[in-house]
Amino acid sequence: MTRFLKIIVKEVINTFLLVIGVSALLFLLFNMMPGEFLGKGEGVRSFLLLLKRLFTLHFGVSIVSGIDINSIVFPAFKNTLILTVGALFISLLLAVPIGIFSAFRGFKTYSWPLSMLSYIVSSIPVFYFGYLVLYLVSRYTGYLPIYYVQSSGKGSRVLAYMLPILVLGLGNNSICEIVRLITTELDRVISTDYVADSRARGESILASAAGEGILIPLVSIVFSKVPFIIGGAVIVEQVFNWPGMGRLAYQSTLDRDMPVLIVIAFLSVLMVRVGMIARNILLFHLNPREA
Amino acid sequence: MKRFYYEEEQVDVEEFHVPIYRRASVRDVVSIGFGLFVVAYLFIFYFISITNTFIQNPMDVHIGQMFQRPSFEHLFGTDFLGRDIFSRIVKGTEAFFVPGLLSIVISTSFGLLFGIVTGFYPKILSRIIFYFLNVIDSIPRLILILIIIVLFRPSIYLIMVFAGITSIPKVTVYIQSKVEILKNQRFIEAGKALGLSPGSIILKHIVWLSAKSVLIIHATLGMGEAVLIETSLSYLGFGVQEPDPSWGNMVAMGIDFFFQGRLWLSTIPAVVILTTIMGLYLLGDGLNSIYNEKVSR
Amino acid sequence: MKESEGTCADCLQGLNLTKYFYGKGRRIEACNDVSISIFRKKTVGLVGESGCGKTTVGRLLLRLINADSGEILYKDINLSAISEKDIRPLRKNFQMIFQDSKSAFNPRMRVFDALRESIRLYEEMKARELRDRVTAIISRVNLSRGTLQNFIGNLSGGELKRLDIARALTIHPEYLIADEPLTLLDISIQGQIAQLLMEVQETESTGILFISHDLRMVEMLSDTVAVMYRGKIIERAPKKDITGRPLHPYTRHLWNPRSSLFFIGFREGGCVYKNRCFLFQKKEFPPICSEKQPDLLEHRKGHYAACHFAGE
Amino acid sequence: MPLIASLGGLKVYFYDQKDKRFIRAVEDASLSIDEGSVLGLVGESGCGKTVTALSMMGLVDSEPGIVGGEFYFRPKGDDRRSVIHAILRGFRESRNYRRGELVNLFYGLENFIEFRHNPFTMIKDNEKWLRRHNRIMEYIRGRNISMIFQNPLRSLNPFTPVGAQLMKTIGRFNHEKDENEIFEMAMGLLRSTLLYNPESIMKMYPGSLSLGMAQRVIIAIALASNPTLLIADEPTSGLDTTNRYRIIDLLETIIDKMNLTLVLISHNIHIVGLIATNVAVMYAGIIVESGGKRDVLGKKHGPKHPYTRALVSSMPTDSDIKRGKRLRVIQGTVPDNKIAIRGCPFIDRCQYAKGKIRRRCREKCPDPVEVGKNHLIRCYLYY
Repeated sequence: MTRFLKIIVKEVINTFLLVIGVSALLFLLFNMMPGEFLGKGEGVRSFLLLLKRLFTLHFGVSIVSGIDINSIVFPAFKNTLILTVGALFISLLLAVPIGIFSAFRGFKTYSWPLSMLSYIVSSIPVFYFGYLVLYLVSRYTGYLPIYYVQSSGKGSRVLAYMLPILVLGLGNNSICEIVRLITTELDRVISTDYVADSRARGESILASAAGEGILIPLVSIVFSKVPFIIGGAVIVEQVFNWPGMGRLAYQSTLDRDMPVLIVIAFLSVLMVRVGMIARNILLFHLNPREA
Repeated sequence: MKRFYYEEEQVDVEEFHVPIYRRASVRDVVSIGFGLFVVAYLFIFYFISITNTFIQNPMDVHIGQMFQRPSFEHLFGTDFLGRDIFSRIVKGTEAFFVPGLLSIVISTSFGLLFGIVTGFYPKILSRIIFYFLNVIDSIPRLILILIIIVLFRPSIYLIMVFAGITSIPKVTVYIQSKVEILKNQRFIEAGKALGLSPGSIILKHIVWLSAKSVLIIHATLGMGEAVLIETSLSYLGFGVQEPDPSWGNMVAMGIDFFFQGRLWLSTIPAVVILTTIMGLYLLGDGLNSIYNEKVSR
Repeated sequence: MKESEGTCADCLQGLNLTKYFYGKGRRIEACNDVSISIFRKKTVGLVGESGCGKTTVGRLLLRLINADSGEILYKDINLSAISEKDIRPLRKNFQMIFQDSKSAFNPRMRVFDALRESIRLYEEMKARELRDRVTAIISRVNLSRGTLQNFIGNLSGGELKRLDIARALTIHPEYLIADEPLTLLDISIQGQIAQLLMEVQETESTGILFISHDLRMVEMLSDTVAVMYRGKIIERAPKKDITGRPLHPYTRHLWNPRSSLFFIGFREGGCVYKNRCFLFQKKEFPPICSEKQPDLLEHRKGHYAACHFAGE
Repeated sequence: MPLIASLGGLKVYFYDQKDKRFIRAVEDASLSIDEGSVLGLVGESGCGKTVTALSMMGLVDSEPGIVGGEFYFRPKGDDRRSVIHAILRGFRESRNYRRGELVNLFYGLENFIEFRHNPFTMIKDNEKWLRRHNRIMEYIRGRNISMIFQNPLRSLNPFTPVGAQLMKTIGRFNHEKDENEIFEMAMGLLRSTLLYNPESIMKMYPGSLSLGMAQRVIIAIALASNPTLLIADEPTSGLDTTNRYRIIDLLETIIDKMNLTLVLISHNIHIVGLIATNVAVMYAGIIVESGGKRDVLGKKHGPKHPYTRALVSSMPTDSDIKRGKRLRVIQGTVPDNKIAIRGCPFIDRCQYAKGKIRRRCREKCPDPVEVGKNHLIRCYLYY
């Protein structure tokens, strides 16, 4: 058990250092900006001030637009979190079966169209895909499932939640990458000796190959896709008018509101790092020989 | 009963020899063929838009001919201002082609450099390099680009420089794992025993023979990402502004007419984006399976 | 008297080589105080269980890894003293054949490029002459001409081993260190490769260090045999003596391995082999064995053994 | 001694999509294994001995796989849901099967295959046959036949501790036992394979085992389901001399203690000669000679197949070394298994294929001829 704790401690320290590094990078960019914004202050003192505000999580008021950052960022963070986790779940739900199916079936009659479909779906540009889905849904069900549109019927409320998650999960080429990784890893593991050996003892192929073939690649790729999914969220939130961090970032980019952007970057880095910690812990659990 | 049919080629025994070149499987041929087709039309479009030899000028407006069906004269029909969609798509490649190449060059060269350095000198130096790479890696790419847009109001070139920088960690990890595997292979030691200088071992064996495949695959995937970034940005309105065409903002403009039932205005650029990205990914995938296949046989 | 190798003009000599590896928090003595020398036209067999450090000795002689102490003499140049850059031209004279030939070549290269690379390193020659040279060498190790264009990844085990020898032949080395060349091959191919090595020794008059744990092949091929146990050479003698009248108990055990094996327990210090030595038990654990590490003394003409009770 | 298994005319082909050619892994292998005996299967690499073992275990699933022959085997049939019912369900017709009789595990193979000539074509409905064959073999694998693979370190799942894998296999074959009973059986098995500290080994991961230890663990796992037939594929190839002989002693004690039948596959005649009761020599997919150990590997000048004679003479014995005789080497290489060989595969490496006999050798591969008491040789020398 001690090794487990050691890993967690190591990861937390690593995250702490990285977050400081990120805020230093943001601060540097902030200073390089052409100087017509106030509140830049000079050198290290203002950097420490920025760090204090970031780490104590109350970000004060944005100098540029005068809105209280805390009140708008946290609900947005909650929504983006839902969107990201949902999208991850959806792409897993679809990619893993296709991956296993095409690994076992190999390149025969059935598996070819399926993996081609996953390629096509994940190559559709996310913004078009969003509108397409919106158009189709509104033509057939009659409501326009935009988050704030008070259209009639309970259904649109649920749909308004589900659609952006579905679109972000399917698009943003996460599915085709997971399918390709699982297919190659599973192929490699199935041809190893220890799977043949366990088959000789009567275990099924999937049971003996699942450990290294599916679980480990899955864990390592899913959590490393978090930054890409947050990136994709910026666009999906814009399409579906979903009140997340992405849309907030888009708004503050339009009216040049740098402090809000820094806070958003800080929170998304936190999300990514939490994902990384979970990934390393799970990987250690699955593959204890490493440490 | 006729499900599996195996037929043996007639060949006379003497001259039969194992074919040295490896015939790629059907799947590789299809994906590489489609990929090359995509790369070809990208180059052609770019060449046309540079030399400005358009049949229909993408910029001039014909109020009379709005929303025309695809006809011989306008291959993809005309948009809401009567401008020819096909030539606008051709001009749209100009927006991401050179910046894309720029981002690939940056990410590949620095990735290769850092990959080899961390691969061969694992101790402190690689820990520092990996720290900085992790810093860059943990910021979502699009948010970093938004920040840069706010700070510098950049052109697409600077955006692509930063896009290149953000994909350096991916290449570094690729190269480092390759170096890690090759380092304890015997032929590095054999090279040293033969008397090859360490520099030539690294350059010839690792970079040229083994890492070349990884870099080419990354280049195709990198170009695909560059297309995605440019189109998303111009959809959000930060990339290429309205009169000049970019696939992203063509889709954005088409959305307004989407719900009036005129779908094809934004569908055509979206389909072009789709084929480009898919083509580049399939090219990378096909090359990947051919290069690895040759070693593993 | 401490056995001294006696420096001679044309031989590759390693004197008192010691090398430590640091793994899992403790220091492993790969080889300590090992001296061995290879003579032109002669084969020296190095035998020992796996993990006794015989591969490390091979690498030390070629200076692929640097010894912690001891020197390597080659034509009165102390190889361990000179820098990496100066040794590179000298590497032409001593080459290595690897146990696992599959990873001794870059699988992406073609056979022709592999050989051209080693030739062009030391001689400048035009393309035509180069091609004749390569085809000559290829036919000498009886590989078919067709394999020249083939990728190394497609070759079989036997062919790869021949290519390894061909690569060494391209630069006519004076000494050849064969690190377990035959273990991964089939019996009939083992015979052919052994025959090829003997041919090479005759024509090129190269000295071969034949490292292996397969006693039969070592006896067949080598002129003098050195037996190694846990990093120390415990016996060295011409072939007839070592098969006929082995002095060291471990060599006797090696020659008929079915003999019963026992393990007295783990006591450090003194002779390395005492924990498994039947002499040590038969003579009721003599104290000298557990204190003093026996030196390699010359008990008979050219027959050295490191045991206090050698020959009983 | 009664037969426990007999393989008749096994033919295993693989199909290379790229060159559109058949890889003839096993051309015609027939073996008969007596109860409690040790059959040594000797041959160079690439002669198809591993594929023969895999087809006995039913693990050949790359297409088209097993295309000919029959494999008669006497299943244990002692447990409640006995093996027989499973096999019967597979055959539907053979209701009159009595317990303890030999059963053909490749039953009904011929009505899934159709051969045509010039060009040589084969139509095999692999899916149906494989599905049914797997259903039958799932009962046979582990319960009746178990197999040890070549590289011990690679045949253990690197992500689960050794003990867990052992107990899982034990648990699979005796459901009624509870947790610590299985733990006891596992410890007993590990001790029976001469491992000194079973407790610590149970917790270790395969990565940190030495080669010798890993091989013993593999043997323990193979014996967990107390099979009647154990197939060991090159158990000693990865080890060095002292370890090698210890593993051979271990196998010998296990065969006596658990009255097991062993099929020992190796390319090293010396090792097989130590414990085998009868020996089969395989070359290019064909069993060229099979019989008692003394006849096949014994006296040099008895009737022998040219290939066996060359193999035996190429292994230097102590007397050769003392007299310093030069090494006798078989020239040439194994024929490429992509080309169909009409005559005897050993023809261009055989010193006896001269003059009149050579014509017969080239036309047709000789059928096995009975030379001594169940000593079969496939060579025209003894017609």
